[in-house]
Amino acid sequence: MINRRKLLRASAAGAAGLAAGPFVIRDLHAEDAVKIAGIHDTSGGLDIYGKQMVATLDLAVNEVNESGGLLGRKIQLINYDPQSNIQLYTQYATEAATKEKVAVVHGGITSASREAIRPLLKRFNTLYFYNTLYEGGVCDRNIFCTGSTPAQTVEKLVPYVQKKWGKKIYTIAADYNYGQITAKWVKKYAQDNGGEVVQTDFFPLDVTDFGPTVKKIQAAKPDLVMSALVGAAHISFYRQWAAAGMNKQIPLASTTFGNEIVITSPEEHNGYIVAFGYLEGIDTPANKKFVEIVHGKYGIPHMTELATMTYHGLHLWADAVKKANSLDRVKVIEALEGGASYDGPAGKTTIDAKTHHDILDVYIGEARDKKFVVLEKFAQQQPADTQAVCDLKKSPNENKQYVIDVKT
Amino acid sequence: MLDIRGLSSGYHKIPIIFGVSFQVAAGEFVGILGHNGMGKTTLLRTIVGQLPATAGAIRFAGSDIAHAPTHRRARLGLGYVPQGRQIFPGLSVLDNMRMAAASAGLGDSVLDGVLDALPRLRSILGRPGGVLSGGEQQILALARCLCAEPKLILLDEPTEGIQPSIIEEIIEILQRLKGERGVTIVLVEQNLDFIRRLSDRVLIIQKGRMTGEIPPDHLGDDELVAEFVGMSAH
Amino acid sequence: MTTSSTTASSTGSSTARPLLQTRGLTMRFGGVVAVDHVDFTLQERELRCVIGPNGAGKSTFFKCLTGQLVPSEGDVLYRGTPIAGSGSHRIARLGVGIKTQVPNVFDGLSARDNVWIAAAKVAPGRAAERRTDEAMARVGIAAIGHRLVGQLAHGQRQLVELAMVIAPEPDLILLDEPAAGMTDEEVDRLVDLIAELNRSHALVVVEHDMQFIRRIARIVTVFHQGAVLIEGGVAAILTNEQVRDVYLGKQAASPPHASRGEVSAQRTEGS
Amino acid sequence: MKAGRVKAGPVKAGRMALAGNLAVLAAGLAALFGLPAFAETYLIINSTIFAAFAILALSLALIWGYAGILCFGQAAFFGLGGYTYAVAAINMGETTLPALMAVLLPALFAGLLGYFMFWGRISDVYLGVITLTVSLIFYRFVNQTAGEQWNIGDAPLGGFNGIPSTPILNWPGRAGDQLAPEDIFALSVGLLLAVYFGCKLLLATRFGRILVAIRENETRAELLGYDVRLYKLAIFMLGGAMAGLSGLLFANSVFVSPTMFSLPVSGQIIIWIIIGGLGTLIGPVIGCILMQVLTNWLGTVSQIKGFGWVDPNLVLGVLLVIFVLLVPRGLTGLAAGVWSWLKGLANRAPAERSATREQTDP
Amino acid sequence: MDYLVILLLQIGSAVASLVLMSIGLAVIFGMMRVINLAHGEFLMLGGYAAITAFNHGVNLWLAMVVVAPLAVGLFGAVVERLVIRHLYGRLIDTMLATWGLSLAMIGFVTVVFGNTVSGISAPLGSLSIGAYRTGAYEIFLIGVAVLLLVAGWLVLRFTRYGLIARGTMQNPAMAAALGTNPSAVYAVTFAVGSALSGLAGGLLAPLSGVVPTIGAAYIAKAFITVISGGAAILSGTAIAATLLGAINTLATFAFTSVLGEVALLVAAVVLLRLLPQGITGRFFRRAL
Repeated sequence: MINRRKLLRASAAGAAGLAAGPFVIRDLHAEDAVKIAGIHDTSGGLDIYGKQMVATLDLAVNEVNESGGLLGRKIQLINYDPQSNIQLYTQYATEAATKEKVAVVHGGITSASREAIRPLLKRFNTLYFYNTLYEGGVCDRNIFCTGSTPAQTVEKLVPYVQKKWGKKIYTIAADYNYGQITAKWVKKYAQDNGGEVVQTDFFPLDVTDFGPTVKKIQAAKPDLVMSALVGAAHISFYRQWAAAGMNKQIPLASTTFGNEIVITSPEEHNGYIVAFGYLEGIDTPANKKFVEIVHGKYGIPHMTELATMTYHGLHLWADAVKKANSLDRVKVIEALEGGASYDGPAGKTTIDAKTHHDILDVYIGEARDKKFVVLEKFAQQQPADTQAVCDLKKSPNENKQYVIDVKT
Repeated sequence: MLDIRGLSSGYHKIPIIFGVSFQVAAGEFVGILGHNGMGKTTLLRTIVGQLPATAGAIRFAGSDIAHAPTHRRARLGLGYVPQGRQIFPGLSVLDNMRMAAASAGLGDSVLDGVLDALPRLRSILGRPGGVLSGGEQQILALARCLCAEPKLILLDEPTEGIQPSIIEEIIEILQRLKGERGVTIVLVEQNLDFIRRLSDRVLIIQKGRMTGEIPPDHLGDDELVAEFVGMSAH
Repeated sequence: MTTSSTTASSTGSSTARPLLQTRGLTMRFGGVVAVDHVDFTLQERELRCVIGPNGAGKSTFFKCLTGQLVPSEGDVLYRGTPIAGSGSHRIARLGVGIKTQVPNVFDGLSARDNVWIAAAKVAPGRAAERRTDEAMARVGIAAIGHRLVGQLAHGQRQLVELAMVIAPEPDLILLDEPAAGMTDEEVDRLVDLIAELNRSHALVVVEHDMQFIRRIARIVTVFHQGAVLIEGGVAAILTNEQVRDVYLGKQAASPPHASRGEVSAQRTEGS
Repeated sequence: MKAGRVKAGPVKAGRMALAGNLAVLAAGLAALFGLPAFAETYLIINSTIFAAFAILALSLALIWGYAGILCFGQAAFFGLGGYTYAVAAINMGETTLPALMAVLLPALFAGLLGYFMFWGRISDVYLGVITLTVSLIFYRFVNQTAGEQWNIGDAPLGGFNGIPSTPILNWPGRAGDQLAPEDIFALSVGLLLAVYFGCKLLLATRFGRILVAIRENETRAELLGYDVRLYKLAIFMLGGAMAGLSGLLFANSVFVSPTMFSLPVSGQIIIWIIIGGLGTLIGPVIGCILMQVLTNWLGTVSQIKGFGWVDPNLVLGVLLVIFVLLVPRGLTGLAAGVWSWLKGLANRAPAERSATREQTDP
Repeated sequence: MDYLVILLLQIGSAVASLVLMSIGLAVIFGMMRVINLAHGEFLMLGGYAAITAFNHGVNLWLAMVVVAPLAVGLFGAVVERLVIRHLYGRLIDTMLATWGLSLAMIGFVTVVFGNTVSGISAPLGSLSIGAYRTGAYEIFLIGVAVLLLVAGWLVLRFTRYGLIARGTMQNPAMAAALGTNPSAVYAVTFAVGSALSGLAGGLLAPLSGVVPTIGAAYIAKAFITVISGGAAILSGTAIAATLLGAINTLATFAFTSVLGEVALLVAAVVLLRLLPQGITGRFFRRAL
């Protein structure tokens, strides 16, 4: 049996190619282009996010190429669609790293998909950017997580809405890691702020019938509802909540109500208060231009944090390559760790060297007629949750996702 | 009215009847006598269209129907009372009859006439077909067939498993139909007595072939009876 | 042809435990009574023929015996053990084999595999192979062993099924219209085979073909409208006016229950 | 109605079968020893997953194609195998016993479910509904285990995200000494070959022959004294064990997550079998690999501008409809048909010659 | 007291949505012994039809009650012609083919509509029951479910089509021998079943929204309800929906929505084990 080291050497030396490779339309400079990969679900249940992430990645790559490319070379983007199928993530990440030998992989939407490819990319020494808001806790020097984490958004949102509406909170959350941990942060910050969470209900991602929940919430009589519901099926909650007239009775706040604003009507969502690392309504020239392009050229009806951070992520990486003047993975990582920062549509995002997460601006916004209006901005929020468990400066060889223990 | 020439058919690849030919004139009552397994039911099912003919021609009321779908043959006036009655078990007696009228494109007005001919059904109109006794089902099957006002009726062993009193009743009904309405009927049977009392002429089917024709009164003949039943004490 | 001959089993001492006995066996389907309070007794190694017009309930009776149907009422005793409502496989393991009216064979398998499946139930390894070959030879289908049963003619399928029934050497063999669809030569072989089988097995044969019955029968039970009309020696039965009337569909036949009292008398007379 | 769609022909005369088996063996061994030497890493990883799935395909090919049991919830055993392994391995450290458990537990569960169904005389679409429902129950349950209350010993079940830290198999007895990816590859392909030929052998035994007979005619098998329920139970358990084994290998090449239990997984096995050919063993394996390669390719081609309409669901769905309607015997059946047609062409020439001779000779 | 009323209302609403999401499947299965695994996507299509029509200015009620059933009914007629017709009597094959159809429909709708079609909000507003508020639309849906069952019963029981359909369902060969064309009956039935699915999809859209993959949320529940109900189309569906809906709601109220769902599934499994032919396979066999 061939041992692993020999195998890796063989593949690094560039063994025979294969017919069944991805279908890539190569441009004229393909031979000396810098290959990078995007792995986003553009079919299956998550395509609603995947499609806009692919669009903003493409936009960012084009911008870099138009401004002279990287190290004198063009970036060539190879996109893969894992079809919301974990196993395809594994296959494509391996393919991107060992066959295409890409300089960086941007991608992954769910935490499960990230955890499927993170160890592989580490093993194959391929840099990885994960641009989704998630539950936090990933501690690995090979990955950069550019999305917001619950501590950043919940910490600001909970006191804000408690001050506005009252202390008693009823939490409804998607039943997976993100929802679970967000619910814990909600509870912690609610209590820190002198309030309480009267009840927390979790819903698997495919639940569509929220009738009983609407009634249970009424029976509990909270001052406000905090929602961490996620995905297409959960949109039913907002519809059924409004159908019962409850959106006029009990206010709602959320760290996940984002793209849902396109699908629900103003009568259903007006007045909801949200917190994200990006809102489409951010009133800066950079954002206005960005929004105009993605709406127009790419036909994306609404920009979310996921897609915007994907855009930021690519620019952060490209800037770091320029700074390092090399595609060498370690040099690029070091450049990123050296306080790399990108000022874009989402405001200023800076890499936290300790955790490889983003220090970012948190926006509190209100849903008004299919748009989010920014109510308040909290600049440069630290990824405090991940910082509590992870220090890559001290232990650079860490390679895991911590489950953050929230003390309540 | 019915003209069959060189008809062959069978189940799947197994041939059962071989080149059967016979004719039935309007108003005639033809009996086809044969033992079990001689192809009687296969013959009728082929005429009705439930089994495909592998060879031969079927002309009915002036049109060639050998390859027409079953429902079209029925619409042309071909009535069928199948072996085992095939009553719709979940429909009431009345609905069984209405179903037949509706299938033939007729209104419920035909029902009264049929019920007059088969008065026994009047008292059980509301009962589901599935709970009737065998005899009642047989009469219902006949009534159902009549509700479509057929030009020709194919009767498959109406005496099978039926009490004698009902058999007597069926004979009376059929005699009346023959006499009063002038309906054309083809009856396949192995019940000698039954076939003798009703038929104008009797064809013999053996191993899928028509082997002869005898006048009905010869069916009383002791020799013949003994040969047919196989009970002759040699 | 044959005159009724006495068999040891049928007149055996009345205290001997019968092989098969039904008491008040009744099967209803909705409003239709297919089997109506049948009392039926079969001794060890007896050969019994069951006749009756179409729809008399013969096949339903068989299905009740083999567990394919659970009777609505009544008992079935096999060597004294009640078996009504037991699973078919249990009854088969007690030594009951049946050739059903519509051949029940494994269409997708070769003829030999069909018979082997039957033999393998009771015999291991080599013995199963030997029994398979024997049964196929006895029935005369050795030459078509490799053919797919689904592609055989009706008569040949009947023979394959017959070989399947006899391969495990059951104590009781039930044959439902075994001669249907057979050529004359095949029928001749069947007649010999039944006689030979009867030396060591009990058989119940349902058949319509009177000529066939005449060639094999000793005691005949006549079914009519689900009930036993009469039972007796073949000669007596075949000359019985009542049977003849029933068969001819004559209306003179008295209701079946009335004749029940005569059964034992006629039976004695017949044997 | 029997669940079997197309009945398998008789076992072909010895020589053809032997040649076929040798070809499969050669292909398997070539993959086993050839791939690691020449192929790139991603191909090895992909092949590992293909091999794991091929075992899953065989598990249903056996119970559906040869015993006529159409299980719409085969994913239940697949997922159960994976999760059993992951949970046990996290708790025990050493992975040999967990690996065995990953095969045994699904088999036992299949036994329980099979007893429940076969002794209740449930068949056809009703069996389909029950198996499907059971896999849905698993899916629903595991999907909501993100909370800490669902930790089993040291193993968090992880809900929707699954258990990304699923341990890799170690060499037996040497806890922590993990198998390298190419070892997992060798193990998967080796086990696939073993399972494939194991199934072949099984089908040639008394048990296997009786099983096929039961598929052909359950009533007759019962009338011969076979307890059909026992045979179905046994094969159903074996199918469960094979699916569990597949789940174990999948857990080692990806990791366990609730999607293992999901409807699309159960469904995709059925697609492999339909495409490959029901009532064969090699067909489903071929179908599985082809569909995996196709799915893989679709995920790259649909990303190219101008190919946005190439939605994988659309392609797979249309393919399935076409096969059910037009190629009901799958690729193997199609190949056999083409083969016998070619042979017919070859034989016709001489036959025609002799026919003309007969006509001319009075 | 209020709570009890609201609980009963919620049960009614759960039962109604089960009835709505299974009635089309039940008609097709009950009459034709065909399981349409693309049923969930038929509902999805109904939702898209209603929303697309509404977004093009059609009156909401017209969009839901007329456009959706008409569009899906037509689509069903095409599917029957192209696919189902060739597979009659092959239950498993129709399941496989319609499942392929379901995948293709998801893909097709994704390509055409993308993933972000904005939905419609529920009309009719809300009303108070004691201290609680509930959507008037939910109560409307309960009414629609009852109406559909009653109307279905009336059609099957008293119309000529109903009679012919029932007869054909019980014995197609005999119906043909009486002059009915079974394939015509099947074609009409499939179209009617599809139209019912379209109607349900349109009516449910304001509550559940539409995305191409929404069918997955419907199909399993509909499938299980119909099979648990057994042979009788209307009473089977009604009884199974009532039983399963009540169990689901009660368990959801008492525990969590997951346990509610699991309770529904377990109940269905146990039910099928005890009554392998479904509820009306054993009881109410002669019901409709």
